[in-house]
Amino acid sequence: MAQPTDHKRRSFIYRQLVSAGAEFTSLADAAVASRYRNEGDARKLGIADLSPLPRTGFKGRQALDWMAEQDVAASPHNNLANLQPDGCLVARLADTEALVLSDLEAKSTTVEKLNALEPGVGCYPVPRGDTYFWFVLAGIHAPDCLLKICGVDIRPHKFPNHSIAQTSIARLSTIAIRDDRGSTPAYHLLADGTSAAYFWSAVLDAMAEFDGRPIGLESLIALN
Amino acid sequence: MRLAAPFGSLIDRDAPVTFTFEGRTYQGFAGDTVASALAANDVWLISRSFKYHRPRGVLTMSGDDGNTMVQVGQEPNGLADILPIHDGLAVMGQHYSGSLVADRDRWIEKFSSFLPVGFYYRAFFKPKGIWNFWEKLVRAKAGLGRVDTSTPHGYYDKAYAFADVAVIGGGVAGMAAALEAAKADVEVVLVERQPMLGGSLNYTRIDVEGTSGPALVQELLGQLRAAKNITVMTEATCTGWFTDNFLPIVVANRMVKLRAGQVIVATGAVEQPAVFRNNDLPGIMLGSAAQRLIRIYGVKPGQRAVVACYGGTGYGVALDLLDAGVEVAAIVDLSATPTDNPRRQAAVDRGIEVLQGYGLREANARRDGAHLAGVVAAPITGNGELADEQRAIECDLLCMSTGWTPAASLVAHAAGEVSYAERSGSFMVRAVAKNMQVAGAVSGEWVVDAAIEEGRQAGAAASGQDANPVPVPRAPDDRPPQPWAIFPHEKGKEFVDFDEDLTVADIRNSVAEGFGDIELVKRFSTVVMGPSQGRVSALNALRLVQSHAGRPLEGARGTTNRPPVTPEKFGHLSGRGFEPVRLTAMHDRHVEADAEMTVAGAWIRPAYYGADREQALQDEVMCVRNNVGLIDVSTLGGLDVRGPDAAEFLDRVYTLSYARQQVGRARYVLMCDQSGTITDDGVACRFSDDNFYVTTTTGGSDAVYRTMLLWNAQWRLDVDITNLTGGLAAVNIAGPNARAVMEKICSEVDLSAEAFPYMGVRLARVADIAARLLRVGFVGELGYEIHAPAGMGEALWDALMDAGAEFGIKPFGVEAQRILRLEKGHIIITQDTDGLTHPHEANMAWALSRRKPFYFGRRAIAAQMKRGLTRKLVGFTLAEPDGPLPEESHLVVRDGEITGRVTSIVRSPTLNRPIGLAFVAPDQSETGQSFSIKGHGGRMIEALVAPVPFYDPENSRQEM
Amino acid sequence: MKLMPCPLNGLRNISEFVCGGEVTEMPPAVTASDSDWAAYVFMENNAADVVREWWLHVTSGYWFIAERHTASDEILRTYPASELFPKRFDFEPLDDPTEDQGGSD
Amino acid sequence: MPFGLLKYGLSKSYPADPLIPPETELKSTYDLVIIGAGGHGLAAAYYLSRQHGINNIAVLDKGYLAGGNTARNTAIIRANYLTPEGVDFYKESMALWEGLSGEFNLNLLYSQRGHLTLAHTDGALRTMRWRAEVNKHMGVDSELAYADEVAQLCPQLNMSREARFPILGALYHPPGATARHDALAWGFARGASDRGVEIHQNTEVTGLKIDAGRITGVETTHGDISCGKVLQAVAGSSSLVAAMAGIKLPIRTIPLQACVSVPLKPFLDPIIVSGSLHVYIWQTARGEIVMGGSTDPYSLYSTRSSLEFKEGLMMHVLELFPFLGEVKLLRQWAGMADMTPDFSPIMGLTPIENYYIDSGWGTWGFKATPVAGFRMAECIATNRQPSLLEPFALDRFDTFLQVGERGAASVGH
Repeated sequence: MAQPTDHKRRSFIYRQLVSAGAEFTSLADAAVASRYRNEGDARKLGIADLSPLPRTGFKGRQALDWMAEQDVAASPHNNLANLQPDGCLVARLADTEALVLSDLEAKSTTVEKLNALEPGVGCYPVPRGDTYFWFVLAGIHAPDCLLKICGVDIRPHKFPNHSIAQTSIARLSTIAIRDDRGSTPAYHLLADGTSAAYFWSAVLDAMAEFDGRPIGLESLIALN
Repeated sequence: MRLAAPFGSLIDRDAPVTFTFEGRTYQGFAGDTVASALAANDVWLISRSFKYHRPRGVLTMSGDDGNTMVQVGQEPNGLADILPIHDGLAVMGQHYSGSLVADRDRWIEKFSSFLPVGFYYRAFFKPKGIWNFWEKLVRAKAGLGRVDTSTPHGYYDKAYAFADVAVIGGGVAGMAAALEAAKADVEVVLVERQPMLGGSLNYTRIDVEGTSGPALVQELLGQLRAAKNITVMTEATCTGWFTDNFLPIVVANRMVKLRAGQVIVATGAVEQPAVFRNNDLPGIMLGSAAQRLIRIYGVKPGQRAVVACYGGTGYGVALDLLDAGVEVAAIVDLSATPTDNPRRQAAVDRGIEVLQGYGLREANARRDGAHLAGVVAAPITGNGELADEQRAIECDLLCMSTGWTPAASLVAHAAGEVSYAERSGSFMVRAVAKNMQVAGAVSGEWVVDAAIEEGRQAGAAASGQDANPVPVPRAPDDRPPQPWAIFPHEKGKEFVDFDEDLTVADIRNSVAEGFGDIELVKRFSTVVMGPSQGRVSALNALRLVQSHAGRPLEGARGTTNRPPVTPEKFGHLSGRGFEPVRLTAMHDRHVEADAEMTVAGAWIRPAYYGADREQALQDEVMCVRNNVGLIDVSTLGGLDVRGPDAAEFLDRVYTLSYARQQVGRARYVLMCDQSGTITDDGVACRFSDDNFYVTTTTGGSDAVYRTMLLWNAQWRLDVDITNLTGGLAAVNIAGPNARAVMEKICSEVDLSAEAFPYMGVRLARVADIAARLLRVGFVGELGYEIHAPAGMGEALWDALMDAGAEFGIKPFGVEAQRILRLEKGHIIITQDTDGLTHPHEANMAWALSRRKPFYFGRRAIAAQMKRGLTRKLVGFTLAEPDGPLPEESHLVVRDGEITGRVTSIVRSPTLNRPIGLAFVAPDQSETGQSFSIKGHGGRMIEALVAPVPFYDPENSRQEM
Repeated sequence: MKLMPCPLNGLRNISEFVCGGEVTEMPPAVTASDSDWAAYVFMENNAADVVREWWLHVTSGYWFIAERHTASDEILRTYPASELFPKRFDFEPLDDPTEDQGGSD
Repeated sequence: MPFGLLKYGLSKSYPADPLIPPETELKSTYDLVIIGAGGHGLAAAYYLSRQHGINNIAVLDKGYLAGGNTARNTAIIRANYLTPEGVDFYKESMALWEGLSGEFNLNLLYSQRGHLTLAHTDGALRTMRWRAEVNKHMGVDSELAYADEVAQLCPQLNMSREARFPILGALYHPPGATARHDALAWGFARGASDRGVEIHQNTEVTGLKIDAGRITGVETTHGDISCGKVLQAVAGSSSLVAAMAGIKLPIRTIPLQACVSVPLKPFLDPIIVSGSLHVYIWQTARGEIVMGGSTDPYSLYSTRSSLEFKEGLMMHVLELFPFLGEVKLLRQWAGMADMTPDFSPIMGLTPIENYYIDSGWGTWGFKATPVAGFRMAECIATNRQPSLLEPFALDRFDTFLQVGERGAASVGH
């Protein structure tokens, strides 16, 4: 079984995951919590730490055009995410900015590919793998749980799949992207990595009432 | 005594509950409140009044008065009449000395004639300062409940909720409104503070048989169950209205913040007490309170009753009393002539004597003074005037059904208009805010069918089915206006405000003092300022103030109604108390290394390592000076400024110029605000023609980032700014051995002084981690700042500690860094500068470009320099190096005048003597000049202006 | 809590935003008198009227303009800054720039 | 039983001496019109009539007597400022305060409880020491107290090192006091009217008459008035009234909210202020806990209440006093604060001849009421800027000369 410290890149909260009984699998250049002893029920409510997974971002007046040239199509609308054929998700945050999230199994090579290129004037890469932690809150109770700490109406019938809310969650500036796993509501939550430990415990506190617990990447993938 | 079913709709007789009050054990049923359970046990004395410690008991049974305040466990000022009981609940009376029954503070009332309204303004102030003595006595007697400082921080949380239509109040009007709104495909939330819907129809008697009310409720409940898109919240209290229909709703330990498109206020009305001598005795309650006791809690409210009323409501009360087996001695009907009302007829038919056109002169207490023994009624001869002839009636219960006032707080919070109307003899909602509707009793509609119709129309309007509703076609309101139920008594004690023990005379005297405006009367007399916030006193207070001030009642407003509607627990408002924390990627390594952590805004950083602070600082400093140290500087801000205009942009934002800065070099950055005050600094590293990486102070990055974004939104330069602060972990490895350590793990770049000189910057892999290398140093030794991906920060730290192990590398904290930089003469912004320091004062004229048309503060700094310098920051040492050490912020004083202050000082471990920075007058700022510092105990300490840096003035060490 | 219609993020609680103050015009940076500059830096219209203000949506780092009535707190209109600032702004240069290096490397 | 109360028990006639004089007819001419019948305006009228024999004065207010910030403030009185000019000014104010109850024959409930300004960071600790040193040097009783001393001065405080923002120390100001804010205004009102000053409530000034740079009169909702001099003392509306005189001020008007709890038995003696947590809290003689924080986040001419204010404040109050979770908040309200760039007032002469201004009090005008009135009276009577007010003159901003209180920037009160 892999250890987070096998790799130079580590989740911001790998210690919390270990103490929560996580077992790790190496994925890309880091170890991700793939399952837990006493794992939460992903269908009801669980939270997974995907921080080790590949992701990147681009800013600048030409950012969206440049990505399009690389056959990475952002949505025509701001605050809407676009699923790419290879399973990665492109979140358009503004006319001048987008975020690219790998698929859960990190099969997609888009992030790697884009990061390898050197865009010219007007398109600037942003190391979102380092600036943001990446959690996923999934389960039928996920909307109710989020409403305890988020002031935006993210209930499924008001917040269509792949909608994006750039908002304050538990008083932390967060990007929330709805990306259901099959029929189960799921939300990507990305925010300042240095506040990952704070946010992790704040969300777990809000989850307690629904018996929500950490879940591994495996059960998240299994939701499909 | 308990009544048999069907009385007691809310209690579960199969679920007995045991609780204690004042240490005695009582039994009630699930569904009971403390007050109803006590009443069932014939306990009527629940509390003591604020000023005179008069006995008080049930008044409204709806939480609208402050007469039943009790201490419940660690909760002070709980309202016994709405507080549910549960097994083991321990309730105590409050605000007495001795016991609730035998309160030793009853003596205070004996002196009431010496304690007129605002008495405390009249005395206790001569001689000067004596109030400090008297206040202790007053304070001891004031206050109500006790706060227990051992009370644990309870678990309270919050949740957001959303609705197209929110209906506040679950009476029939509210139910009808919700049902109608739900017909359109909208989300409806119906909020009711009681455990069950139905509102007043759960207890009032609207017909002779007393059956049509409950039937109506059942019918509506059926329809509600059928409706899909209505969420019903019971035992949920909406405590206020806030901008854009934002409604806090308290449910159990949670505050739900409901955002509604439309709000329908259907909060009903609050019955108002009559004002007469001793009207506050236990046993005297509102008619609606007696009916709540009978119908909801199945409690017999007394043995022998008198009902004071007008119109039909009170007759309904009388009929309920009869049905409950209470003898009704008489009905005192305040209206001059009988109204034609079936309930009245029924009461008369059942043999109740009606004293038509009578008012209440006084109530008399039982010998122990704790309960009602009888009332004295007399014919009304004018507003508040009674004939001499009178009837004394024995009774242990007086039900007051003499008037109502709309529960219009939410309307008022939303800046609607609520004012007095002669037509109804009460307050009336005259106008409501947009996106708000009112329905039912709150809007003055008493007739049940019409209230339901009004609710329907409000619901239709709110759900967009009916844009502009036509006013409800009301049956012509033939009811007489509410009577003037205020009967002054020569001996007083006619209470207008029960919370504050204020009588008719107190209000009259306040007006006589010259306070003609109700707002001023409130401030002088404290009327309506108590726990019930005027819900049962505002109407009578306004009537009295206007009449005594000779002002018209029609259209008169009460005092401003402000949130909350009913008191909110601090815990509910606070919720979980989210306070984000930022930790660097190496945080756990510091903790493992036994670091003493310190809070720096959102960040938590190592102050020093180890238990012994003095030793730690000494060791850390010397390790950097003589060997090599490592500090986590991830809290520094890091901004990427990219694009063809990057240099031009920095030129406008910072005071130096960057157009000609070479790639691969770093240059100092200094930022001022528009008034010329220094606000931030750092370095700008040019990694390519159109890419600068700019650092900021700890905690400065957000402000700098926002400022940059704001200005470029106006300048429209071709740059992009990205805040990488959290994304980059950063360390500074410093000391003579720094290069040797680095060479072990960074082979990509030639680290020699020639190839990679001081103020050079490079991109290179360190321990196989892609990093930005900055040869800058705050501490004045050979050193490298390494900025690397945050995800790899811990690995970077480990690699450097491992590589440095053979040299004895040590981590050092912020405090050692402060010493090191001071030895080197570097300033720390906000420590060595303040809210007004401009660069010249801080000796930084060198950092001000004179060839740029603009940078923040340029004009302001120039203008201030025309006045000349008023102070200057200098380095200093002490004339007696081994003498007492002044502290930071000790003053520089000359001839009694403050000319400056010490901003930084330390006994330098390296130089082994005191060194510091201080603001002094310009004419004391020449090197070698001496000035005086006012040290501990005012002792003057001589200091000498010294050149900075104190350490390595030639900079040979940091540039080696 | 008041709602703010953000041109980028839609209707949001106003606690997500920071007010940057009234939109004002900077006098000529070089030629303006000191007192004009002082007025620009310190003086406020502070009118009880519809005012054009800078607002920042913190999470998205998006500055925009809002027209708000400072007495009723009603927000009449919000729009991107580019509507008011369509093109690049340049300062007129100093007529005789002194030849200093503005700090040394 | 203090003698002051005996007469009430023994005589039937009430009151002996009405606090507020009956209203009179508004005349068409006065020597001086004071706009704003709040504490400051009434104090100026009082001292003009008492010290300078000027009593042909009309004090006008658009609402009821002292219904503005005088009735909405934090009622805290202190002199522990940062700058010598600030300390001098508030020191004189406290000296006046101590004599006012006797002077008015009215108990202002002036209560010296001691005032603690908490420091949660070493930077704040440095600022507190700075203030303490300046105070002591200027003869004001202040000391820097470290954590252990703070724990003794207010044992109820949460002194845990584990707190999110641990308390490292405090600026202790023993003479820090509270007083009954309304009573202060009543005292000045009665004192002024006893000397002939007229107070006209519900009389709004709608315009100013200015002739060749000189004030000649005011237009009101009850008719025009011609007068030689005008003082504006209208916290919360300063910019709007000044605009009538064509004067622009460096002021942003921002709501300042406060709230009060249901009365409790006494448990808190000193006044506690935390800059970094934006909290001030003290307990009144009635037993209520009065609490407030920083101003609202943006400018607004409204006294509407907001929920987020209470939420943020209570969160921090419970950090300082975790045991208050079960205590209930009774009422919240708001005032309008005129915020200046340097956190200092603007007082004295203006570009308009014989037009005087008393403004820019931000969140702390109440404690200055006596001295502001006293010195503005001198300014008006002599038509010269008193030396004590020199640092606070409006024209300081023309030369970028700000008062240094910004160094102590934090929640004030």
